[in-house]
Amino acid sequence: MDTVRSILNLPATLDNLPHALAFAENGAEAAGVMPKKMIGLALAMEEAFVNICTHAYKGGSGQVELACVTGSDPFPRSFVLEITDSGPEFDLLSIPEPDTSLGIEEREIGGLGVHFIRHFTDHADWRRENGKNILRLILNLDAGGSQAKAT
Amino acid sequence: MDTVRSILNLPATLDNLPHALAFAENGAEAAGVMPKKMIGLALAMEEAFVNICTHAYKGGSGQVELACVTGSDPFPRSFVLEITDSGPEFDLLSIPEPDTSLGIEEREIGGLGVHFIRHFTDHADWRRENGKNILRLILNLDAGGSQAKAT
Amino acid sequence: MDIQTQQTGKATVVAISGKIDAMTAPTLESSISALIKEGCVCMVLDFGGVDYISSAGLRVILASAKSLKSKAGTLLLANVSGPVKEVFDISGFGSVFTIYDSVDAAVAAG
Amino acid sequence: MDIQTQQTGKATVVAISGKIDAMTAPTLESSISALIKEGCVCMVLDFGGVDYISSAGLRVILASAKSLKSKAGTLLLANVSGPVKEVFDISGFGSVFTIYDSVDAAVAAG
Ligand SMILES: Nc1ncnc2c1ncn2[C@@H]1O[C@H](COP(=O)(O)OP(=O)(O)O)[C@@H](O)[C@H]1O
Ligand SMILES: Nc1ncnc2c1ncn2[C@@H]1O[C@H](COP(=O)(O)OP(=O)(O)O)[C@@H](O)[C@H]1O
Repeated sequence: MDTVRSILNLPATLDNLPHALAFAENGAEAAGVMPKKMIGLALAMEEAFVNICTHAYKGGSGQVELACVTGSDPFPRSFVLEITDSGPEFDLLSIPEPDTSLGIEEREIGGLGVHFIRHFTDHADWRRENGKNILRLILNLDAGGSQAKAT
Repeated sequence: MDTVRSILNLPATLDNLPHALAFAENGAEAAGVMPKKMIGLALAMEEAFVNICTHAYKGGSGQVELACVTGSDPFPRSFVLEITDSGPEFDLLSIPEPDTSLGIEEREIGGLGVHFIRHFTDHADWRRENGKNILRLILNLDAGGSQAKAT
Repeated sequence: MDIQTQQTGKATVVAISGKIDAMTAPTLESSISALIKEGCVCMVLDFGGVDYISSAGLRVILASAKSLKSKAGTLLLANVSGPVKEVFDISGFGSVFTIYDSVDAAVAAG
Repeated sequence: MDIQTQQTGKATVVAISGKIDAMTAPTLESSISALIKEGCVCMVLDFGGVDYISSAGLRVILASAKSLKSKAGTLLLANVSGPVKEVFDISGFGSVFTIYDSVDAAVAAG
């Protein structure tokens, strides 16, 4: 199977969120991601994107790069969304899950981003490479499969 | 003025045309290109994009990259759409204008692409760099200005 | 996102439609803050028209609930279904808020 | 792009709407070819609903006109305005085709 790769690279600003979402959704649709998984992809990607806009380039500006990839190892039967920033080393996935059982008073406002990323993807991972943070959100293309989760 | 740069890199296939158009239109809108120039931008960009899909990667597949750039030298007051392919050296702008005065019988079917690119941009240029063809379509942002055309 | 406000008895019903994301959440936040500032203490958020809500939206709801609670007021949620319900569920909002099947039920409870 | 076909006397009126670009032009081409194959010799293309046409679309029109001419038929164009008119003008289509202000005028001339 051929690897298909589309890349969108834009300034990491909140007003680019709709364009980033449209790009990810188009890529996922072309790859054959099931419609019912689309909203989860959008939610996971919004959280990652917004974190970069808000935290990655403190006091400055920078770019965020999205790559829609299909047919690539080690996930040939998955849709992979890679989200790359050039900010300081930071692994969003290292943040502990929020306690979602607390009442209004005790609840932290925020901290749900990572939780959404974990919940709405079949697999997610992070690596630091060439001075960049690369977060991968992976959705399986097989109807009932959980192949990516197993790796 | 800061340079703002957004890049979309995708497989050079006709079915990516709507995504490419949406990207260019979003970029132009954000840059402040006047609405009445939008359709001309779409026409010029469609011609360049389709040529790459059809001619640049004979018998194979390849990528096409679009960059929306504003605030860059030597066109700080213009919106620049850069269209890059990795096919053989080819300057679309070297093709002569079609003879648009001929009757039905004599008319070549085709050859209008370059004409549209010239007509609907304020300026267009081409260069070969690092084994790539880079076509720039330039639209002025100033209402009545023709600053880019003058250079 | 679109926001429509209506007074029903002592309750202020805020009908939201469209997407509540990081781009639109600040608009919702300022609309709700303005209502609280004007003296609203019983607010019903109608999610019937909402098809997307991200954590930025949840944050606004949580902040609004805290703000109302500090004024002895109350925030009620109605018509939460589909993807919005899933987001509420995985965020534990189901246990923090009572969710009503209709605006009328929420108003009656408020 | 959407295509609606209707027979008016001896003329076949093809009402096109939406965008005629490199993606959609092949659909238009095969619709027109099919009509010509079915024996249509007087065809009116109604551009009233078209807001965009690129060279891929012009190519289809030119090819259709040639194909009809070779069968002693004729292609008439109606309701060309706005951006579509500009594209026709700069392509010299204004001198190749007579463009009618309405479908009725085109049918009457056909
Ligand atoms: N790209 C990033 N670079 C540095 N720090 C980050 C980045 N993304 C998130 N963080 C940190 O992780 C924390 C938790 O992120 P998140 O779960 O999305 O919640 P929130 O952004 O709502 O606080 C943030 O408050 C921030 O301190
Ligand atoms: N990217 C390209 N690489 C190589 N040749 C090209 C490329 N783009 C266009 N050409 C050549 O230039 C010719 C004219 O292009 P164009 O004016 O767009 O008309 P058309 O594509 O309709 O023939 C094409 O027929 C093709 O031979």
